Amino acid sequence: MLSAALFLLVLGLVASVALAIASRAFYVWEDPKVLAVTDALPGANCGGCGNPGCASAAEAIAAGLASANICVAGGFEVAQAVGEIMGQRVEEREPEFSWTSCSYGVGNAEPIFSYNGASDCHAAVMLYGGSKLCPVGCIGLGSCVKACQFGALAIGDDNLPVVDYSRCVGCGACVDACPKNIVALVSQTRRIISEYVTDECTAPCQRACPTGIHIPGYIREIRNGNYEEAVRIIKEKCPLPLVCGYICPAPCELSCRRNFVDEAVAIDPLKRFVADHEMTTGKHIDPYKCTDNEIKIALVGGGSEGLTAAYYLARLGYQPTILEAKPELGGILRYVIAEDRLPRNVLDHDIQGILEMGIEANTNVAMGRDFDVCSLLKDGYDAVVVTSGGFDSRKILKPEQERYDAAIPGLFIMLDLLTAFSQREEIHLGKHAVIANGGLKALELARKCRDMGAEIVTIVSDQPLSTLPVDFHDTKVLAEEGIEVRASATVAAMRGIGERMDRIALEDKDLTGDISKKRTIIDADTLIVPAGRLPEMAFVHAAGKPETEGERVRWQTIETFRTFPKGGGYGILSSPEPGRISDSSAVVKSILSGRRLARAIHQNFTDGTITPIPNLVWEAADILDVTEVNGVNPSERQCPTVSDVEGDSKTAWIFPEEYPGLDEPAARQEAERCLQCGLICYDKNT
Amino acid sequence: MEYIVLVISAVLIKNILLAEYLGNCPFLGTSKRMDTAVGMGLAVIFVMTIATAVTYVVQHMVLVPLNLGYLQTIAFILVIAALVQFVEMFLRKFAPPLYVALGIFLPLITTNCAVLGTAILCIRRDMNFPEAVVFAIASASGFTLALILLAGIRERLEISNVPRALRGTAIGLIMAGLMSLAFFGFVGVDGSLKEFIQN
Amino acid sequence: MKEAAHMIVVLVIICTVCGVALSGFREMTAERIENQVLMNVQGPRVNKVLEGSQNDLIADRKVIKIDGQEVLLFMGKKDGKPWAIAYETLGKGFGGDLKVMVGYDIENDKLTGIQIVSHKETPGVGSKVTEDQFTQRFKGIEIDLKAEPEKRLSKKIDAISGATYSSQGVYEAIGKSLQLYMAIKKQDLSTK
Amino acid sequence: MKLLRTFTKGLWEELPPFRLVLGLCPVLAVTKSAETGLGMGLAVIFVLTCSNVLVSCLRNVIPRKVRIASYIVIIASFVVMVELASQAFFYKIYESLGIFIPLIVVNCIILGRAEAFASRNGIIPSALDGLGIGLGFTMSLTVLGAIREILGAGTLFGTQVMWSSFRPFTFMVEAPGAFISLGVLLALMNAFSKTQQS
Repeated sequence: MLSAALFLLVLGLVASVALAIASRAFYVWEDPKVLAVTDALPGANCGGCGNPGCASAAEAIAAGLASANICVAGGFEVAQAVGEIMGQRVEEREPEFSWTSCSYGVGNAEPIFSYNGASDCHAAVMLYGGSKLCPVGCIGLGSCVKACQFGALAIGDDNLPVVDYSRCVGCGACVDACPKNIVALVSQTRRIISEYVTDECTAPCQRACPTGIHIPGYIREIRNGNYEEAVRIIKEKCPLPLVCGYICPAPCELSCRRNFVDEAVAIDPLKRFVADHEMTTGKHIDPYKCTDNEIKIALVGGGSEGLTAAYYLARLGYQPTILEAKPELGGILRYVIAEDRLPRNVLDHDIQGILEMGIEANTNVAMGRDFDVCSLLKDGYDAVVVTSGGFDSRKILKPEQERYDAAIPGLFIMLDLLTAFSQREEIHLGKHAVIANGGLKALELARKCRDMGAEIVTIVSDQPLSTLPVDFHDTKVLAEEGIEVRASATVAAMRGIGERMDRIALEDKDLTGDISKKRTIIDADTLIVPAGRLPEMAFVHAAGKPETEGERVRWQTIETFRTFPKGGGYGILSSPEPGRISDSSAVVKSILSGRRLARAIHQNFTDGTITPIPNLVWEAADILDVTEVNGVNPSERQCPTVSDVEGDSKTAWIFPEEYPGLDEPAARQEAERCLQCGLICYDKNT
Repeated sequence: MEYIVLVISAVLIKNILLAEYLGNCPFLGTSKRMDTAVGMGLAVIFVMTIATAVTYVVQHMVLVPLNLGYLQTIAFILVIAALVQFVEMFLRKFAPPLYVALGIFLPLITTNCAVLGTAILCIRRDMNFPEAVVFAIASASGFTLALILLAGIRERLEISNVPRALRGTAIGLIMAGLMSLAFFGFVGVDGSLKEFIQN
Repeated sequence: MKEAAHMIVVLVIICTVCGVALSGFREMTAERIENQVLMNVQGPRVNKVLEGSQNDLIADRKVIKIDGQEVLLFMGKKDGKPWAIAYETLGKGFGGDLKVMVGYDIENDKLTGIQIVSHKETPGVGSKVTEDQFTQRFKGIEIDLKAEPEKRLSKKIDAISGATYSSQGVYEAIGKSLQLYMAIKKQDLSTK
Repeated sequence: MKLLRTFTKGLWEELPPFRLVLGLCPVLAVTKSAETGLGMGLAVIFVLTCSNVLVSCLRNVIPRKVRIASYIVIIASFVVMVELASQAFFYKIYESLGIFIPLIVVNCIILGRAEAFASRNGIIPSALDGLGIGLGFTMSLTVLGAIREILGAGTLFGTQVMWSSFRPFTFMVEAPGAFISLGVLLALMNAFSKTQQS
């Protein structure tokens, strides 16, 4: 007994002493911070942070090469723990989730061949890009599932990946693994500001809708009886569902694939049905809102565009304030559209829903009278957005105002200016005036400006010189007159101090649609816009300088949208109609403008630049579609069709008193008619 | 000559994984990717050789003279655990590249029953010291061979159409079974070799 | 340093306690284990070699000292009288040690048979020496105690072809066994 | 209720070695027959329960850095006891289990439960956990052993169960049979849980 006990005692002693000595003798210095950080990290080695593994991420953090919150998998808690070790304060990052867009699995999509090879998406894609006809269809062999370290992805029964959101940490390994770029990482922010692009799965109705509502999505929810969810899907893209339900011209229905078989699905009446449902419950269904920040935005104009911009900014976490000259919000919707077309309780309901997102609204305050851009920037707003929309600019000037550019420093509208000239009023244009576009009229205006005291007048046109009227061609002669012609260029920015504009940035425009980013800055005092109303513009404090110079605020404009489909524009005054992001011919179009304004503001305060969207879906975009629909049985449309001039089906122009809308059984039946289209897929068993 | 028979027997016929059923946890765990399989295999060769030599000495210099044969299990596992940790520290200090390559596998090896199993087998089969060392190297090489072969198969299986229920460990086990069946073909090779040597 | 000392102390204490517990457990089971080993390892062989005995062969085992070495001796009795004995000896085979149990009819100086207790021969080749076909050949061979060591057995048993080394190992063990037998014969068995 | 779950989870949700793919070596090696499977299982139950209890008792005493070494010593002690006891009382099983009795020490299930459960829980839950997991392990071993014995030898617990003209699939009791039958069982289990889920 003694020998056994002694033996084990000695063995234990020898082993532990040897190890203790060895740990001294073989001691390798390691940064205790690296060890502590390694312990704090989850250890899944997912690579979501961009480092090959958690250990190297820890080294990078300890060396100060990476911030404490780089771990996407661990989330805020891990970031806080790491931050504590490193002595850094950590701000919460918005969570991101894996998201897939394909909704037709290999079994249901249009095939070009049947694939029986290696069970791996990359292998399958090597053969003619996969077995599906659709170029953006999911291969369904689960490369993303294999890439997921967290078990958050699985291939579902219909051969499409299913995300388990409780497990997804947003590391992005699946995104890298997908050869078809179908898996994407989305944060709520990115979803809010997203635009459709040609290489994603979109239904024709969705593309036709200027606001981009996920129409098949909400109709599917109506089918299943989830009306609240349907409203939530609509509100993802459209803050005025009920208003749209009543007065939208419904361009979506024109592109409905059911038109190939019988009649379009009553998309808009269905929207009205669920929105009515929301109104009868008396409760507003609020879409997702990001964490609040402290950036204050002033929106000049409380019409549909201003309301929409405010709605999106509030959802993105900003603090928007609407400044409306009229006693009530709503703009054209309230003051122009007849009440028997759009009942005011409908409008009030939707506006109330928007305001509930956390928006302040001041009415009876007018730009030029009660405030202007500089005063707002001085009052603590971080940005001022002009969403005066369809209103004539002249009305917002003080009646006794002498200067026509009082609202926006240095900016004149050509009509105002011509009127002033004709009345022989004295107008101070400064040394250098810039006229943006305007055709032949611009030349006449330029000469007048010279007469009024401007030393140099620059005419900027986004068209190449050869396509401009012949009068412009002899630039030498014009130069002698003091008129400079800049063809193929656009006004990219304005900058100024207090009530004076001092600089304009011009950007050369490449006809291929490419942005060359060749900027020239000219000292200019006046910008003349050849239009009847103010463009949408956004103003912020000038970058890289103290905010004020004495009492005067330094300001500059930001671009409101940048894209380059052929013919599309960029700069702050882009063609065809200067300054318009889109037109205001329908409420859905101004909703789109409002959303893009919010996007621009958000990008300005996060990335600093407005990123262009390649492959944007727009009217002339080149996109795969079907020209016939097979295997679908005709069925009767559940609501009346009103024909417009061209004979296309439309439902919008029905007066609510005449048509009470769809009742629930009819709505459910109508929802069944939807083909649930994808890019080229559709439900053939409807 | 006898050593050749010993080696052939340990690597091919009585393969420690496929015939002796030792070290199966890391066999299935680390055979998903070729690079981990190679790393694990090399680490096992390294540790198993040292461990067998050390435990052999412990058995014959300490346990047998003190008549403490029944403490073999506890003594061996303690020695192996301490040894693995020691080796880990040693490599980290003096051979950092080797540590980076094999380091993460070392802790796994403490609970690798192939190491303890080989040490005990050497004692149970009454081998002498050189035999034990050769046997350990050969067994570990057999382990590495099987591991690498299976990793090669499993890397291909990854992209094959495997019925859903069989995916993962199940198909890995069946593959191991088929490999084991194939290794059965070597049975008798040692006998003929011995006979050849004998006569 | 203090931390290291703490670790060492805890580990050593655990080891020691385990050692005490195990050796205690060992004491408790030692006797049974010995019995079990005899019953299961030597038992079947002894029973086969000393077939026809009426006593419990394992229970009636004894250890005797011959020429300074201890021999575990099994004794078969018929009608209360010892008639045969058996014990193990070692021979060197091809693979390693061969343990052979050899039984003797002490009245007639004949082999009652041999059994291989353990071996390390190649399966299917050397292992043939364990088969009855080979071991049965030794049954009943008379012993000439006065002859030269090589000629003590009255009959020569051929080696198995292909298993020459193994067979020679068995012969070696039997040779050693016979040597012992002569010594044992000189002692009075019944008194011990 | 919670205690009951601690116990029952080892019987299905965390059934080793199917759900917890650990401790495969003994599973493969000793399931040549139902009897050896059962014997091994019982040995594992004993070691697992005892070591879980002891580790749980000592969980606040053992310094973190030497915990694995301490657990190994504790487990090894119980294994030596099992070794001695089986030698004394079940010699046949001791012989057929051979080297796999000492190898219980390195059965990952035991060290795994000590580290993952017993070192964080009280004595009673730890005991129940050990018992549950051990029982599950025994169950699996016995079932696997029975299947291999029936197909490979035509017997169950040593008695003939197949018809007399049945020619056993000898490979079932050899290594390939072990791997393949475990793989097939695992697949069946996967398939079963899939259908259960849906």
